[in-house]
Parts: sequence; C-alpha cells; structure tokens
Amino acid sequence: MAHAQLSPRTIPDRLQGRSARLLKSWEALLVVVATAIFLGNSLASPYFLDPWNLSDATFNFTEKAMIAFAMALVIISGEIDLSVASIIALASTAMGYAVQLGLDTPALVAIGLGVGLVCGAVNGLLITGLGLPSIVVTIGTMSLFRGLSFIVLGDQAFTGYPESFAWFGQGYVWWVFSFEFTLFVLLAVIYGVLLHKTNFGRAVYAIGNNQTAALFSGVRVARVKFALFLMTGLMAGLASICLTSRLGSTRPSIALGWELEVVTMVVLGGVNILGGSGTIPGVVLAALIMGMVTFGFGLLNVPGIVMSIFIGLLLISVIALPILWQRARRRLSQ
Amino acid sequence: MKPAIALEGISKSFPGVRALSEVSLTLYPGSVTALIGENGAGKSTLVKILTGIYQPDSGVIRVGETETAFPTALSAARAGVTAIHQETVLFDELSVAENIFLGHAPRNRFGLIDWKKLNADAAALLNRAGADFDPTIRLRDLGIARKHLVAIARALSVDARVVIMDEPTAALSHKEIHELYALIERLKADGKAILFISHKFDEIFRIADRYTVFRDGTMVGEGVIADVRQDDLVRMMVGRSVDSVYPKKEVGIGEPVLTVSGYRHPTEFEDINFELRRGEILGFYGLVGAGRSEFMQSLIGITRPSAGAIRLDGEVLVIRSPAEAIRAGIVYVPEERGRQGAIIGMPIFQNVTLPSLSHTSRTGFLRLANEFALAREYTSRLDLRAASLDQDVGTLSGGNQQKVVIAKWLATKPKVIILDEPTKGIDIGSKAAVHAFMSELAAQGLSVIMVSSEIPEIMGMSDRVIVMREGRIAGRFERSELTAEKLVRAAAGIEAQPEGRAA
Amino acid sequence: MMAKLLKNREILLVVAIMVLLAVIALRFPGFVAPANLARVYNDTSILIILALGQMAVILTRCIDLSMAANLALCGMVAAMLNTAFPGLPIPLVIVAVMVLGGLLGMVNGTLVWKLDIPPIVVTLGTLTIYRGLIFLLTDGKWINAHEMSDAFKALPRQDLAGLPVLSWLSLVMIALMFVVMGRTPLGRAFYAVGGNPHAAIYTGIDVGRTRFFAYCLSGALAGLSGYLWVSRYAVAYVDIAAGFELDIIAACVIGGISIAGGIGSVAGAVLGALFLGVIKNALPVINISPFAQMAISGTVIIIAVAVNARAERRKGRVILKKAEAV
Amino acid sequence: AHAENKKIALVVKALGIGFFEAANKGAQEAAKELGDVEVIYTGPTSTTAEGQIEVINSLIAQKVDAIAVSANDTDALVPALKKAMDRGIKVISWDSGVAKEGRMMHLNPSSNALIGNMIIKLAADHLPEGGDVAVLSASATATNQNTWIAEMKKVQDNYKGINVVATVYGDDLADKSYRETQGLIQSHPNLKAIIAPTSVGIVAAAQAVTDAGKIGQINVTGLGLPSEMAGHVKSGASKSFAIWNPIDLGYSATMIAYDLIQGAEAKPGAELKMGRMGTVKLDENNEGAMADPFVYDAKNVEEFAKIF
Ligand SMILES: Nc1ncnc2c1ncn2[C@@H]1O[C@H](COP(=O)(O)OP(=O)(O)OP(=O)(O)O)[C@@H](O)[C@H]1O
Ligand SMILES: Nc1ncnc2c1ncn2[C@@H]1O[C@H](COP(=O)(O)OP(=O)(O)OP(=O)(O)O)[C@@H](O)[C@H]1O
Ligand SMILES: [Mg+2]
Ligand SMILES: [Mg+2]
Repeated sequence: MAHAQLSPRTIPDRLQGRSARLLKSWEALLVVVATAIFLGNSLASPYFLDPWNLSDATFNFTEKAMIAFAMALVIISGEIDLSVASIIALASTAMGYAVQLGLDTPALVAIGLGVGLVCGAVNGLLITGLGLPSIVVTIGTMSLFRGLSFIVLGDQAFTGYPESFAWFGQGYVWWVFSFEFTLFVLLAVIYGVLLHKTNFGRAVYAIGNNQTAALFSGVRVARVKFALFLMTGLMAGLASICLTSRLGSTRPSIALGWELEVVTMVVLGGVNILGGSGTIPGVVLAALIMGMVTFGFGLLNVPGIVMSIFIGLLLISVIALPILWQRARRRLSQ
Repeated sequence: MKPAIALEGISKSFPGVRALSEVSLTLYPGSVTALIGENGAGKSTLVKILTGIYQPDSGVIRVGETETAFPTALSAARAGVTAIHQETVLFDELSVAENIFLGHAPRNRFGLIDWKKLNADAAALLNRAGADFDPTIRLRDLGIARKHLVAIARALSVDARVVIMDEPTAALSHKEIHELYALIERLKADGKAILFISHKFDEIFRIADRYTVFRDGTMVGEGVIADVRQDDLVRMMVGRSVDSVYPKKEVGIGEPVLTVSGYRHPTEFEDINFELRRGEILGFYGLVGAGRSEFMQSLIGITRPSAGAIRLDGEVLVIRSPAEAIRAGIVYVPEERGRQGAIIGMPIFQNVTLPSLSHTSRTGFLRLANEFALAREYTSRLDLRAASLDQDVGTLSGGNQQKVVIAKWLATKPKVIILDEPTKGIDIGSKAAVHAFMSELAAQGLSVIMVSSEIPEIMGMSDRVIVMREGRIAGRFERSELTAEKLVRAAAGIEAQPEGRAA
Repeated sequence: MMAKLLKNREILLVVAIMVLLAVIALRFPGFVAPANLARVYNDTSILIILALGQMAVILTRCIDLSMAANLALCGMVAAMLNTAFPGLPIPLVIVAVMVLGGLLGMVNGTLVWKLDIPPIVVTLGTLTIYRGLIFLLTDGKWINAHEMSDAFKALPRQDLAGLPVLSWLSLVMIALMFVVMGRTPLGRAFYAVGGNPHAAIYTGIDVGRTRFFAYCLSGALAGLSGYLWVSRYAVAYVDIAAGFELDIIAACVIGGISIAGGIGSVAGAVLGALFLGVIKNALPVINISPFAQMAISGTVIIIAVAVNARAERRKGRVILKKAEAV
Repeated sequence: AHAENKKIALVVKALGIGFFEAANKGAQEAAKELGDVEVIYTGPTSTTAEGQIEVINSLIAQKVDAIAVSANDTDALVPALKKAMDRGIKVISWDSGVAKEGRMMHLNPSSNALIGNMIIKLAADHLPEGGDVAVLSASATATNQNTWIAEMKKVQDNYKGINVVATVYGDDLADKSYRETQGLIQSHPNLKAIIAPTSVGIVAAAQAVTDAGKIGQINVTGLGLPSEMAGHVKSGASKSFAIWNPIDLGYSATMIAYDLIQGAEAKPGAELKMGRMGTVKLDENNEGAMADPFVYDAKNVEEFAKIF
C-alpha cells in the first residue's frame, strides 16, 4: 500500500481514565455544592432531616425538573424554549374547560398531554419549518399561549377537578415517595439514557455543536429539533397535569415565571447555554440543589426573593469558579 | 540588509500541544519569505503571534532594533504588521469600505467617522488590489473570491512594513491569483517585508526569495530559494522524501454505477448529464464559483434540483436528505471543512462515527467499543496526528481536521464518494496520503468524484475529467487527452464550444 | 424603487405602524389626533430608551435580561435619595442613578468580559440579584407619591415647547444613539463584534471590552429609565417593571434587530418600541378585552420575526447566466 | 423564644405591601398582648398561589400551631392547607379568603355587601347628578376584588344616574393600572369617577388623572391606604376613599388563631374572641366580618397617614 510508508502511529482512545474524568467534571462540583447545602440545612434547622418534610420539599422542584430534562436537550441542541410555563397555563386551562364539560380523569390527562404536544408542535413548526430563531419565537408563543388562557378564563377560575385527578399532584406511590417524585426519578433515568446512550442523544450533541456539519453527516436536523420541541411541550403538559392536580384549580396566571427557573436549573446543571454540552445527572443535581435551597431557606422563613438572590449568585459563581480555578492553576504552573 | 522584523526563540503551547518551540524567523524589507511546513507545523500559530492575536510563552519580537511585544491585534497593526489570515475574517453585514477600515477609520475634526473619505479611500485601495467593485455594497453580496480581495485591500489599508499572507490563493481563481502575484511584486518594490505561507510549491518557487521550513513546531531550515530544489524542501518538511504526490493506480474501469441525467436547478446549474463507473476517479474541474459544489450538494439532498434523475446500480433513486444519500451509499466530503465538515466541540471518534452510528450501535443504543474501533481503523489509515481519540477536533490543525472529515465519510463504506476540494490546505505529505488512499479506494471498486481547482491534482488523479463553467458542463476529457491548456480554456470559456460536441 | 424601499425593514415598520393607526382610526378617530399621538409617544418613551440600550447589547451578540431589574433598583435608589435628601437637585439624582445603572451594567459586562460567562446566564443571575437587592435595601417597603418631593415627580411631566420633558429626553437619547452607532468607532465595533466576533479579534477590536461597554450603556439607560419610571408613576417598590425585559426584547425583535447580533439600527429599535406602544395604548381605547392583549402581543412578535427572517434570508447567488443570454 | 411559645404564621399575598405590613403590626401587637405567641410574618415575593404553597409547605414542616392566610387564589391553596389541618395546624383565612374546605374560618375585614355598597356610595356621594363611572380592579384573579365588584353591581340600581361603564384590570401593578386608567379616560370622555377597590390601583389612577389634567372632572375613589393617598386627597384627585384598619385586621386574625389553638371550635354560629376588637360571629360558611370600612377625606386623612 502506498501509504504504508507514512508509518501510521497509533492514537490512544483516551488520555485520562474514567475516574480522572469524573473527578474533573461539572457534576463533581455540583455534588460538593449539594452536599454542602444538605449539611448546612441539617445544621440550620431541626426540621430539615424529616422524611415527610423532605418529601413535601420535593414538590418545590419536581414539576420544574420534568420540564428541565426536556429543556436540557433543547438547550444542548442550541435552541431554547421560553414558552414552557405558558404551555402549562394553556394545558391547565384546557383541562379545566374539559372538567366543565364533564370529562373524567383519563380524558383530562389525555387533554393535558395533547395540548402540550400541540403547543410543542407549533413551536417546532415555526422554528424548524420557517427557520426562525427559537428564543424569539418562544418569547412570542409565551405571550400567545398564556394570552389564550387569559381569553378563555379572564378573571375566572376552573375548579371542581374530579377526586381521582388529585392523585397526580397529591398522591403517594409508596411511603413518603409521591407520584411526582417517582415520576421525576423515572424521567431522569429515561432522559439520561436517551441523551447519553442513544443515537438520538448523539445527534442532539452534534446539532448543538455544528448544525450544518450534522446535516451533512446525515443527521435529520429538522426532525430531531422538531422532536425536541414536541418533547418540551409534552413535558410541560405533564407538569401541567401535576401542578393542576396539586392546586386543584386553574388560573391563567398559573406557573408564571417558571420558564426562567427551568432555564436556571438547566444551566446550573452544567448545560452550556450556547449548546453542545451538558448532562442529565448535572440537571438532576441542580434540581436537588434548587429544591434544597428553597426548602432550607423556607424553614428559616427567609423571604423567597432572598432565596432567588442566592440562586442567582450560585448560578454565576458555580460557572465562574471553574474558570477562575483553571486560570489560577495555569498561572501557578507557569 | 537590516531585518524588518525578527522573531527569536518563540515558544507557544496549547493544552496538550506544543505548537511552537524555540523558533526563529527573520523577514527582510523588499523580500518575500516563504514559510512552509506540514499541517500543524505551527505556521498559522506563528502568524497569530506576529499579529498580536496569541501571546508567545517565551521569546522576543524585534521590530528594527527594538524589542517589542504585541499584546493586541491593534498594537501589531500600529507597529506595521498586517496579515491576510488563512480564514477570511470579515464582516458580512458591513459595507466593503467599512470592512477595509474597521478599527482605523478616518475621522473628522469632531472625532467622528468621516464616511465620505472612508469610501473614497476604500475605492482607491480596492483598485490597488486589482478589484473594481463599489465599496459601499454590503460584503455578504460578494462572492468568496471577491471577499478575499477585500481582505487583501484591508491588509493594504495599514501602512505596513510587514505583510503576512497565510494561504492567500486557496480561494482565488486563476486570474485573481495572477493579480495577486503582481500585487506582491509591487509590495516588494515598495520595500515591504512579506511572509508568504503556501502548500503549493509552484507558487513558492515563482514568487518567494527566501524560505523557512517548520516541522512539528521547530524550525528545521532556512535559506534562499534560488539555492534549493523542491525535493530538498519536501524532505525538510516531512523528514523524508515523498516519491509521488499523485500515486494514481491503473484500475480496470467497470460498469456504470451512478448515472445522472437532466439535472437542473432554477439558478445554480442545468443540463448536467454524466455516468460514473466502478473503480473510476472522475475529476470535476472548474474555476472557483463554477457551481460544482452546488451541484454535488444536490446529489446528496442538500439543494433540491428542479428536474433530473439519478440511477445508482441501475435503480432510480430519489434523494431528499443526506441521511438518504448515506443509506444509498453516496457520500459527500464537503468543501468548507469548518462549517460543513468537522463538528468542533466533539471528540475525534464521535466525529468519525456520526454518519455510521446505525452500524456501530444496536437498536438505537450507542456502543462505544465499536465506535472506537471504527475510528481507530480509519484515522490510522489516514495517518492522523492527534494525542488521543477523545480529543476535541477543534484542537487539531486544519490539515488534521480534514483527515478526520475524510475518515468520517470513508467509515460509512460508500459506493460513491464525492470529494470536494479534498486536499485544500493540506500539506504535501498528507496530500500524498489522501491521494494514495483515493487510488486505493478506486482499486477496491469504489467510484470517486473529485472536485478540485488544482490542475496538477486533476491531471494527476483523474481517469476522466468534466469541466464546469457557470453552472453548465463545458467540456469532457479522457485521461489520455488531458492537457492543462485544454482544461483552462474550457473552464474560462475561451473555446466557446457548446458542450456535447466538445467531448 | 418601490420594491427596494419595501425591502427596507425600517420602512416596512413605518408602513405597518401607519396601517395600524389607520385601522384604529376607523373605530376611534380621536386616537390619531396629534395630541393623542404625542401622548402615545410620551407613554412609549421609556420603552424606547430601554430598547436603545438593549439594541446595543443585542448587536454585540449578547442579551441583557437584567435591564428591568436594573431599572427597578435604580428607580428605588432615586426615590430613596429623594426622600432622604428632598433638597437634592433632580439633575443630580438623574446623574447618580445613571452612574449606578452604569455600574450595574459594568457588573454584567465584567462577568461577560473577564470570566467569559454566556451573557444570558450572567443576566439571568443578575436579574434576580438586582431585584433581590431592592428587597434587601427596603425590606420590601414601598415609596409612595406623598413621600416624594414635588420637583422629583414634576420633571418628566414638565411641558417644554408642547412636549413633556420625558418625550424630549427620549428624543435626545435617540439622537445621541444615532451619533454613537453611526459615527463613532465604538458604535461600529458593536456591529463588528456581533457580526463576526472571531473576525473582530483579528481586526484588533477587543470583543470583551466592546461588550462591556454595550452593557455599561444599557445599564446607564436603564438607570435613567429607573428615575423616569418612578417619577412618572410616582411609586417605587420591588416589583416595578417586572417582566418588562421581555417587552424590551420584543421591541428590538419587532424593530428588526437580529438576535444573532450584528444586524439592526437605531431607527429599528425606536420603531419597534413605537409599534408595541401603539398596540398597548390602542387596545383599551378600541375596547378590545384587556385579556386579549397578551395573545395579540405574542402574535405580533411571531409575525415580526417571520417577516424579518424572510428579509434577512440570503437570496442565494446565481451561477447560471441565463438572463445575460436572453 | 420559649419552647412552649405558640407559633402563629401570618401569610400574606406578597411581602412589602404597605397594607400587609400594617397587618403585621397588628399581629405583633396581639402577640405582645398574649405573651406566649410568636408571630411568623411571611409570604411570597410576588402574588402567586405557587409561591404561597411553598411558604405553607415550609410552615407545615416547622410545625407551626396556626396559619392565618390572605390568599392569592381561593382554590389553589386548598390542598396544601388541608394537609396542614391534617397535621393538626389551625388554619384560618383573612382579608382574601380560601374556599371553605381549606380553612376553619374566614375573617372578612368587613362584610362584602358593606364594602360593595361603600365603594359605589363614595362615588355617588360626589355625583348628585349621576354620571359614568368605571372600575379599576387589581388582578383578574383576586377573590376579594371580584366579590366586592359583584356586590357593588347588586346595589348599583339604588344610585340613580350612576352608570358603571367599564371594568379594567391593573394587576396591582402601578404602571399597568396607570395605563389602564389612561385608556379609560380616553375611551370614556364623560367619565366622572373611577372606583379602584385596590390600594395600588387607586394611587395609580389618581396619578393618571392628575397627569391628564382631569382633577375636578374625574374623582378617584375606592379602597386605599391613608399614607399613600394623603397627597391625592390634598390635590383633589380623590375626594374620599375608604379602608378598614389593617392593623386591626392583623390583630384580629392573630387573636382568632390563638383562640382556635386554645381549643375554641370554628362552626356556624360560634363566637370567636378578637381581643380588643370584641368577638366575631361565624355565619353558615364559617365566615365573619370584623368591622365597617372607615371613610377618609380631607378632614382626617393627614392624621391617619402617620399610622398606616
Ligand atoms: N487554539 C488552539 N488550541 C489548541 N491547539 C491549537 C490551537 N491552535 C493551534 N493548535 C495546535 O497547534 C499546532 C499548530 O497549528 P497551526 O494552525 O499553527 O498549524 P499550521 O502549520 O498552520 O497548519 P495548516 O497547514 O494545517 O494550516 C497544531 O497541532 C494545532 O492542533
Ligand atoms: N458570497 C458568498 N458568501 C458566502 N459563501 C459563499 C459565497 N459564495 C460561495 N459561497 C460558498 O462557498 C463555497 C465555495 O463557493 P464557490 O464560489 O467555490 O462556488 P461553488 O458552487 O462551490 O463552485 P465551485 O465548487 O465550482 O468552485 C460554496 O459552498 C458556497 O456555498
Ligand atoms: Mg494554518
Ligand atoms: Mg466549491
């Protein structure tokens, strides 16, 4: 062979072992933060280490985390969906309307998920079909979807959800494990496998890093993105079912401002907001951290806005720390 | 002669890579120094140090007699160092004139930008660079070659004593290359020191006065061009001699594999008909902008043709997306490596396996061991230089990135492979490897379409050549009847023969 | 000629606003009376000033989600200054909050510049921090009209040659931004950095520093708006202008400023803000249910992006020279 | 704090609103009077039901003895409050109520009928000839607002010549209320009065009327805080407005919660102790009214402005 003369060198698969990579990862940092917060909370309040209290605390983040999983994939693919909270409102409104028509729990669930899917499809079509930037499109649909709820509901509320519907937001699967928390764990596993262990997940990363090259490499970019927006829609629908069931009523202002909390959760979980990298374990840890922070501060009766300052600082410092650390190391080594 | 600028003992490391170690380079007024070296030898890195984009880890820069440092691109420009970089670094949304003067625009007496003077000065500079278009149009309305001319005009806008050109001719057509040569002559006459980086030896021997050779980040030789032969330079570059850059194998050409008939597109191309046979390397020659890439991309479903049909192994195919093309066995190695080829931010092995995931995975679930095996096989066949397979592709040099991209497509085991400018920006050693590989593939029964704007490559490698001009086929030639002159004439339309009768 | 004019985004917007006004005038002629139009303009002034700042940031391929929080914090500080030192001349208060706003913008800018944190993350963080600071500063207490001095409340309302000072201030800001964006190296650097940050480095433009200045600018304008908002509505509390950041971005998007950076103009930002302003002011007047307002804004934003994207789409180069042959 | 101290949580719609700050003052006063009570004053930072639920969950976890809540949503808090009651916590609502099954009793600041009548009467008193009036409400979901407006519409016919021409929503945001008022002034040239039964809305409306130069033509009235309205009464933008005393309200809610902790039972017809405010008698819905709203005008507003 003509090229044999070029004496090919063998390239090792990896330079670092598995444990070295894990230790240096973002997740390792998050585990440290989460442990610190857990210890801090246990010391600060005698009520923290109580299984039932902890179980109650999970409701602070489970619904947002469901959406955050799907959002993580969307953000890794280089897009964003700011309309999720409005989808919750619209899906909840549709379910409330169905209750007025006398429909029962299975139908309500189907409607909640269905509206989520339809909203996701609208976003997906506008973004992949017309090639519009997702941040702007979803700012638009954010107003549109919630606006529709306002048109339907105005100053009214839908109540009177059937007894059996209450289970999704208030029921327990086993001991202190609520349905919502169980769903959260299940979805974490499903999304973790989907993103990290399947061809679909690889395509999501490829699109996030270089959409054009991914297209040339045979990745069906539009189809994958459309699926991602369907997924956030579906997850928002699911969250809407849980939240509506937990509240037992629907107002158009339901879940107001959640989109930014979901995005914060995803970014805190180490997903690059510019796309291309991030992991589901990171998002799970971020959800736990945010849940523990709000609950811990709540036990101390610290106003919510102080918690959000803390989350804001955490967000910036958790991202800034590795950068500063790397710089310091580089300076030392020189 | 006093040097215009001198670098001494410059070292530069990136995480995991020592790009330059203790290199020196001296440039003299009124002389052209060629900087040559394999891909990844550190040429562009040196350019970036010279223009203040990177800071060296150690070493000194001397302008005239004084030691200086270039902490920013602006400080280098102030010291009279200007460059045309390997990538076009311009602004699509701004006007041509503004692209030329951004950062040092003429101001009026209130300190505000003087648009009138700016446009007038820009027109004058464009003229000097051999371009004659309106400087007030937006850059994005220009073709790729004209953009390069703007980059050249920008370099001229600084009153420079040192002009650096990093592969300036890669995107230029025949005519424009000659205008560039003329420009270099004029700059020389003005007493500028010129650093010229190129992988094309004909070019180097034509315009350079001196040479400096880099290998693996060190300087391995310098001297006067008149004193060396090409073989010596090649040996210095790669550390051994390369017997043949065009190791074309004689292969028995088989039956038609791919038949394209009546392909047309409203604005890009029309009347494209040809056959590709088993084991054949079909060259597509044309000037830059002839529409070859556009047509090739329509074969894999990126652009939609308005009419036409293709048959693969006798079966009519409709291809609507690259995914379908890959499944059918037609793959396209794109021309724009950074944008369409490499997925920067992902590891080498994931780049290689992306189009082959359906083979390495099981029911949609990834299998890393298979992926590494596939990536190892193809990267080692192409002699990739990398620290490990999970290294980010973005940290490789341009040439090595190209190898990853080619490996990616070969790993799909295609029937037809379309290579669009496969050796653009590749050093001579790697070029030989790519060509050898291409021959090898053809010998194994693969059919190859090779789009190239380099006549030696076309002549050296093709069994048959199709020449395109302005979206149409302008000539067809068998290997036996190939001459450089025929190719150039057909491509430039000097022989205004309607196609069909020409072949 | 006409076709070329129609391709121009700004002119398209002017036409859209005219059509909108005409439609409204059909049902409510009083709306287009000059005095009322002046009132609508005045009502939109703050949004215009904010959109100008956001435009600078978006042009550099960044985003400032913290503008409304910055406004609220500066507005609160203005009100606190006024209640603590009622004698303090108002121009001094304005300068003080503009400096404060600029400093808050500098925090954003520094994090983006020095630590390379993505802008959306930085401003998502500072958005909550700035608003939280108001709470810490005031314990959540409101400052009400009766606690503010008359001069403090009067300035934006003062009539000057037929227009309130608020309107004049926004006109001055528009003029200033015209000069900054069109005629200064910094303004051009905004375009360059957003259009192609990679190329900007090669051009000798410090990308980070340019972004830093864009944030300072948007911060200072948010500070100014803070005073204007608080004095105009004569109340200051934690939640003022909550969610307004999205209106500001919407104004920019409608005005044709590309979220991907590098494309946009002062005229676009102003017209985008005016478009939203006209809609917001018209809805209650033409008796459309206030509940429909949100859905209408959303629809307008989606239509605006679609139209702008169409205008931006490359028409593609034409290789075939058919036209010449014929 | 002593171990045996009773913990009573006063949960408000949102922190930082003057009205609730004043209620907190009353609650603290009650705590001091009772001696063995610790009041936890808390609430979300913006007026959302989800925020209140999070707060309530953490109160349950802290095992408080009673929760007294002014709800952002009648129904949404029910599940959380039910859980609280299941764990032995006494739950009452005050100011803005919770649906019946989510609390033991509800303390209305005044009876809804009285308030509904009061707000339109305030407008009518200054319009002997009659005329157009409009309503500027808070958020469209606020329970109490909607009840009062409904009550007002019931008695509207008793005031001859008064036409309620529109109801708009300012969402308890100063700027939105201001803009909505501008819209009202525009679209109803003959507008004579604006009724804003919300302390945020009334201030914004008065400001908008002042800015439009309509003082004397349009009278702004409704429910507001003296400290916030003093200026507008002086300028004439508002001739009079009403409010109950929020200090008394917070005081009474705390006292009732304490009474329940001590074993009193909340059932129709029961009388619960409210310290210096006397007792409240529960109706068939377990609701009770504290006192009549009090009218403020140019004569007395300055004096009360110093207090709340
Ligand atoms: N930003 C960077 N980060 C990490 N490594 C880099 C970076 N830039 C260059 N390198 C490495 O430095 C070495 C020299 O690269 P350089 O681009 O200078 O090569 P070159 O001689 O210009 O090659 P080519 O002919 O392919 O353009 C290569 O090994 C490359 O991978
Ligand atoms: N004005 C332009 N701006 C940006 N990209 C361009 C421009 N013109 C061409 N390109 C892209 O650059 C690549 C090279 O263009 P080129 O001018 O070579 O045309 P082409 O259709 O590829 O013709 P050929 O392959 O025959 O040279 C193509 O992929 C094309 O899409
Ligand atoms: Mg290079
Ligand atoms: Mg090409």
